[in-house]
Amino acid sequence: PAQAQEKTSFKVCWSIYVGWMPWGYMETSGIMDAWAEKYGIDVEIVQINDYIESINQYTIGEYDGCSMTNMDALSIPSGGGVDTTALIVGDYSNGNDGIILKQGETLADIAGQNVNLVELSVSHYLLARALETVGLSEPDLTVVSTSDADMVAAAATDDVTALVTWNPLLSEILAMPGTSLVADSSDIPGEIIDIMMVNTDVLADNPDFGKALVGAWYETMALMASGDEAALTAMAEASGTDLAGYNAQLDSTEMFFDPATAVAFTESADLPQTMEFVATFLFDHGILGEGAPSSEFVGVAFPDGSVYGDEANVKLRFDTTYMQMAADGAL
Amino acid sequence: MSFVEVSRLTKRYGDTQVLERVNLSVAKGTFCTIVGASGCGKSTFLRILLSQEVQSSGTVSVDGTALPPEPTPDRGIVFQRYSVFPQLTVEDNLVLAEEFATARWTGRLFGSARSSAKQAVAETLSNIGLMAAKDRYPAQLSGGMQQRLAIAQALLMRPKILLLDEPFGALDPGIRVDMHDLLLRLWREMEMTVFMVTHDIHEAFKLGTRLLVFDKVRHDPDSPEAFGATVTYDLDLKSGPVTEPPTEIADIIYPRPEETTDARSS
Amino acid sequence: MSFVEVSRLTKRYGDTQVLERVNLSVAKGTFCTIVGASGCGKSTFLRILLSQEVQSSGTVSVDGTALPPEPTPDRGIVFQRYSVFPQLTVEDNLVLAEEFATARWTGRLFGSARSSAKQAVAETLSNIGLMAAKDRYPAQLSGGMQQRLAIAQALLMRPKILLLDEPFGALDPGIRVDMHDLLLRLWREMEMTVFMVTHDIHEAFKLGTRLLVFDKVRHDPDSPEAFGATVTYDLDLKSGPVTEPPTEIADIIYPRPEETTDARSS
Amino acid sequence: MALFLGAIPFLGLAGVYAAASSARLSANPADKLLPSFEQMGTTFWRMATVPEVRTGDLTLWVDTFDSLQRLGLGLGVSVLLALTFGIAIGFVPHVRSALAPFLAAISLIPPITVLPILFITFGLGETAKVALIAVGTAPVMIRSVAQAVLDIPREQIVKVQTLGASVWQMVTRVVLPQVWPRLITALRLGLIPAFIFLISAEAIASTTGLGYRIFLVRRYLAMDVILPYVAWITLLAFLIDRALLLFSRRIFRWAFLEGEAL
Amino acid sequence: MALFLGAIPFLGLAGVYAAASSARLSANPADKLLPSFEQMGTTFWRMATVPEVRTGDLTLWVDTFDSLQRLGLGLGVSVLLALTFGIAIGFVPHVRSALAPFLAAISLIPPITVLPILFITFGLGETAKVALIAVGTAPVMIRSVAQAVLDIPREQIVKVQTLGASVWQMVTRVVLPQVWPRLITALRLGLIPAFIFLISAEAIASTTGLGYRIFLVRRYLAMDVILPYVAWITLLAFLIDRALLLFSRRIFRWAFLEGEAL
Ligand SMILES: Nc1ncnc2c1ncn2[C@@H]1O[C@H](COP(=O)(O)OP(=O)(O)OP(=O)(O)O)[C@@H](O)[C@H]1O
Ligand SMILES: Nc1ncnc2c1ncn2[C@@H]1O[C@H](COP(=O)(O)OP(=O)(O)OP(=O)(O)O)[C@@H](O)[C@H]1O
Ligand SMILES: [Mg+2]
Ligand SMILES: [Mg+2]
Repeated sequence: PAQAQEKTSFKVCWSIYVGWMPWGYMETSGIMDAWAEKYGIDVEIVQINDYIESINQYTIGEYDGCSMTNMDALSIPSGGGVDTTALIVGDYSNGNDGIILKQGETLADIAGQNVNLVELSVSHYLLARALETVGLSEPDLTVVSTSDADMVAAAATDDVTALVTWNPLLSEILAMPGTSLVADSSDIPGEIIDIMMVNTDVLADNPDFGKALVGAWYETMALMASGDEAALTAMAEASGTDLAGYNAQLDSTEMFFDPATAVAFTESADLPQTMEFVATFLFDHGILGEGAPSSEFVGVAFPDGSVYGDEANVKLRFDTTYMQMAADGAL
Repeated sequence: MSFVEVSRLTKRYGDTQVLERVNLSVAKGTFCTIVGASGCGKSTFLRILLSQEVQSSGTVSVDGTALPPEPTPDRGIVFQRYSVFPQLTVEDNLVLAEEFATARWTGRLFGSARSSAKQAVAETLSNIGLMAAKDRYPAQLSGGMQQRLAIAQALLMRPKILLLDEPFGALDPGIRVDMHDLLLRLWREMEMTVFMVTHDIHEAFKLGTRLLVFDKVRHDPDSPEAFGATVTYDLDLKSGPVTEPPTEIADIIYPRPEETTDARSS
Repeated sequence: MSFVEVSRLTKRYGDTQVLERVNLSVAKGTFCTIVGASGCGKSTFLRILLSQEVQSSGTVSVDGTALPPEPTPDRGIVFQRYSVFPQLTVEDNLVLAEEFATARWTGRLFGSARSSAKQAVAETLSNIGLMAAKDRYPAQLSGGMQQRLAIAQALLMRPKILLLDEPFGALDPGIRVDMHDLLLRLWREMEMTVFMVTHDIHEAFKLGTRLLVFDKVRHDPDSPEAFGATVTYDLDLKSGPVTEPPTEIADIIYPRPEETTDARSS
Repeated sequence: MALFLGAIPFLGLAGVYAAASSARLSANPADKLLPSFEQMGTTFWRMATVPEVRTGDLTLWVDTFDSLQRLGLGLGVSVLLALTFGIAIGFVPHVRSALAPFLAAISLIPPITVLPILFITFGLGETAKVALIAVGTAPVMIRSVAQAVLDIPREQIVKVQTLGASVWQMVTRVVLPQVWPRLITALRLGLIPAFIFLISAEAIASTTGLGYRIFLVRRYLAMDVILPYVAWITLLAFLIDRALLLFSRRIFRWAFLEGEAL
Repeated sequence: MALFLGAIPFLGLAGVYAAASSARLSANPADKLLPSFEQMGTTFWRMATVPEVRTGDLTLWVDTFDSLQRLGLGLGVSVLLALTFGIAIGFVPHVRSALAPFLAAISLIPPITVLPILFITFGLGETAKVALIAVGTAPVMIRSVAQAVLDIPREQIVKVQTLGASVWQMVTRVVLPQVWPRLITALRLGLIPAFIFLISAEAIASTTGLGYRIFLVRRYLAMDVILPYVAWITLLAFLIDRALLLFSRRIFRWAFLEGEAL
């Protein structure tokens, strides 16, 4: 397990998602190795196909870092007592998650339907947030937990009339006749954030680990921003599609190619608000654990030093130090 | 006139020639006893008569028509390794045939029909001395008891042709005599044609009206498998069952010279 | 002096009393032949002597010590339903015991050791007439051939106590005589103590030095299971094997009055 | 004695778990992977006795009931398929020639890989779940039954033919009775994949069920729910397994006169 | 004749598929659920012959090789476990008392529900995949072997004791030889769950393999990849199955002298 101590070899894991494909590319292209060598350490980037399993493995200490959303970070590692730091805020979903209806044109039509989605995931969160905007709430419909792997096939059956999912499943389903997108994450921009989370203690004891990761990441971001076809094609193939398909997914993802924008986003005043929404959602669904007396059970620290929730139990920290170094070219 | 007609029958297992050019014509109602050295093909012959196995060449016909490809209820069998149905008790094993005949769809009798079927086999049960064991499963019977059950099961069907493969091998002399009487009585009543393999020469003479001896006529000492057995002696015992075999015939049937035995046991 | 000592032996299966108060004292080197009605408990008695089954009460001791709880190599057995190892050829079945004795870890002989072990059983193979069939699997043998194989397998071990359950039931008279000779020769050479169940009274008298008759002494017609069998006659044939049993003794052993038989078959 | 011996490995497992759990919990008291027995007991008790706020149901019992119903239906369908096809394949040489290779082939298709096709055939509701269990367990059961039929000694088939039985009578009086105990064994072994397919099916699209709950709470690594649920599933399966064994021993007494059964 | 009969259901299935596919495709030419045979053929051919840009590998062959290697290792471990534990449980009454209930219980734990524990025990590398296959297939195989040992007629065990065999000799010369054919049958039946666990394992943590590929393209509903892959998996499994059967028939000739085997 990732006990807090100085060490030279590190493992981070990631799972296949449009905004995280660079991690795979960093490993295969040798960019990561180059940066790790620069700091005299060893970093292994491991692909785990099952997203939840990758977070679980990080949480139980098998990995020093893992890519996940802000929401899952709060519920799984932080809720599980693992002090976690948002090292690289990579992107936020800007239309990558959406709500689809087969019958009805507007979100309000969803009332009374069975809604297939991955329960307790960001889809669920998106639904809850979207319902607020039309004056509905969850009891007005039935959530049917559906595994993401089977979502597209499920959507092809007549039993499914409404669903919430993310890309690339979203665009596959929208390509089916008779489907319409009634809401998506661009309605709640910046609330579904994809982040490389690392163990706070490991990072504190091994700053080089953070530097190497951040350095490699932004080198790759630069390649992507410049439209490097070889890199993008490799990422597309690794995610099981082609360049065009991958670019389409990127279009609905707000990537922070530039570290400075990532820093700005993380330091913005909207983030604490977002985390409050998330914490409330999680608490309402009983995910913060049985011992959680309120949504403020787990403390979340922000770059300005402010804390949402229990200051004595801060387990999730947004820290811009390393991204700032990248922005400053100090790596 | 001839009921069972066997012509140029041959049976091979791979390279092993078991039976070779067996010709036989048996009249209806004959009680054929079959003797022969162990392993010479007697059981194989019965299995072919039963349609359990198919001859390699030659023909077998019953009443003028070739044997059907599957066993039929007009040919009964008692196997050398007596087999009864392990999932049925002694009594149910005996009632089974009646159930098949009466209950076409369920194959099972209930209530009074069942009681009367049980009644019907009660006499048989006591004839074979299994009355006390009627509720046991075959696995709970001694070897001889299983053999008696198998015999009774075959006899109850009153088949036209009855094939018996060493049916009394595991019985004590007392019960054996009872079974002889039972068999002979049914044979007379039903005009069955019986083929019975036995190693007991007295039994062969006592029960049979015709005695068939199976043996190899040709023998190649270098490859003993090369030639098969056929009917080498065919004695008419019609004069009526005899109890004591004429000793010289017994010698003909098992013509092992004393010297061989001595040579072997020295 | 007494080698096998059986005292107040009783065996029950559930409500069925099979053996009851069997007392027996057998000297070393005795050839005991056992006769008795089918189902009276002879095989059960042998199974107890073999430690395959446990008596309900009473004791059995060999050479002064109680029977071990498991079968041991000093007691050989030929089962009524002769059993050999289906996965081994005839020859391998016979070589097996030698392999156990020599190859402690592999239990298998190779190369020249194997050839010489095969050599050693060659005589036995031809004695039991299975030379030609030595490469066949048991499933490819006739009933009598399997029985001979089982006998040879037991004899090759030269056990101190040999238990034979109707060992010659499936053999023709010629081969049976050969097997008698083989058995008697080994018995004399090895001073084996033999218990042999048979239904052939001639055989019992020919081979045995002592004849045990198993039968029920008490009989309750209402519940025939209530009482078990015991040794009712115990004849000393020490004077030397006889070939023809005195007829009056045969009558004593199977005392079925003619009337019963008639009553049954009428 | 046997009972005592049988308990040893269970106690051993519990001991190893307790040690590992307390080691992890002392390092991080909020650790979720190996909760203590007390934690699990409390959670399990709550799921069994405290109604859920949203629906008012007792979670554990609703989950159990729904899952067992799916399992029962799925296995029921399997048993029916196994009996009809198994006996036909084992008993009729032509059917065997025609179906055995096909059966051997399709039984090797991992059902989870063709889920989309199952969905368009059976929809996404209860039928689909029952169908997945049936599709997952039937092929092996059909094969077992067919083999059981083939294993009936040839002598017995010959014998019953000489007793004048029609094919139907042969099947009902000789084949079926000898197949029953083997079918129950196949069913018992089929419990393992059946539960796996049940859980997979409930993970795909569901609102209740033991598998549903496990996959739901996996999203926040609530091992204090998962482990008791797994233990509960195992206990249920174990009880069903033992019940089937006892039933078989009682009804098919003849089949247990020789040899032992696990 | 048998070959012809055996082909009928395969042709029937192909026909049904072709009809359903063309019906869907004529309704919506972009339909992905049931691609035409041409589409699938083209895709399969590409995966078998055109190197991937990123790695330069021929996808199909790399996937096949990696998957078969995992499968072989996993099943190998299972066979070893089945032999040691199966024979111990079947042969030694005390071991049976001690282990049989535990085995019956843990064999009923669906491995997918305790994945996190499996992963911390075995890591996430190749070991974990092999372990998942072994954990998933071993319990049933152990039970089959133990039952096979129990099914050896009592007479034979008694007989071999009277021939002076030590326990070890008894096991190697009488028990093992009679267990082999049954073990191969168990192995053949174990292929089904083995492939399922292989695919599950690869779907969770892997970057190559047949199951990984299916998992990867599943989110695009690329049935033109999935279906040929499934057919390929089935073909591989079928070939392994037949090879094992032939092997068994050839090596254990005595076991096939009576009765037929599926
Ligand atoms: N497992 C059992 N359960 C109940 N009864 C049994 C069991 N095994 C044997 N018996 C009964 O024990 C009695 C003796 O059987 P045993 O096999 O010893 O007879 P036997 O003298 O060898 O007869 P045979 O000459 O026919 O072989 C029989 O009546 C039989 O029904
Ligand atoms: N499946 C088989 N493959 C090869 N040979 C076989 C097969 N079945 C039987 N045999 C051989 O056929 C011969 C005749 O066997 P059969 O059983 O007919 O003999 P039998 O006359 O009944 O002998 P017994 O008196 O010992 O019962 C034997 O030599 C046997 O080895
Ligand atoms: Mg014979
Ligand atoms: Mg007996």
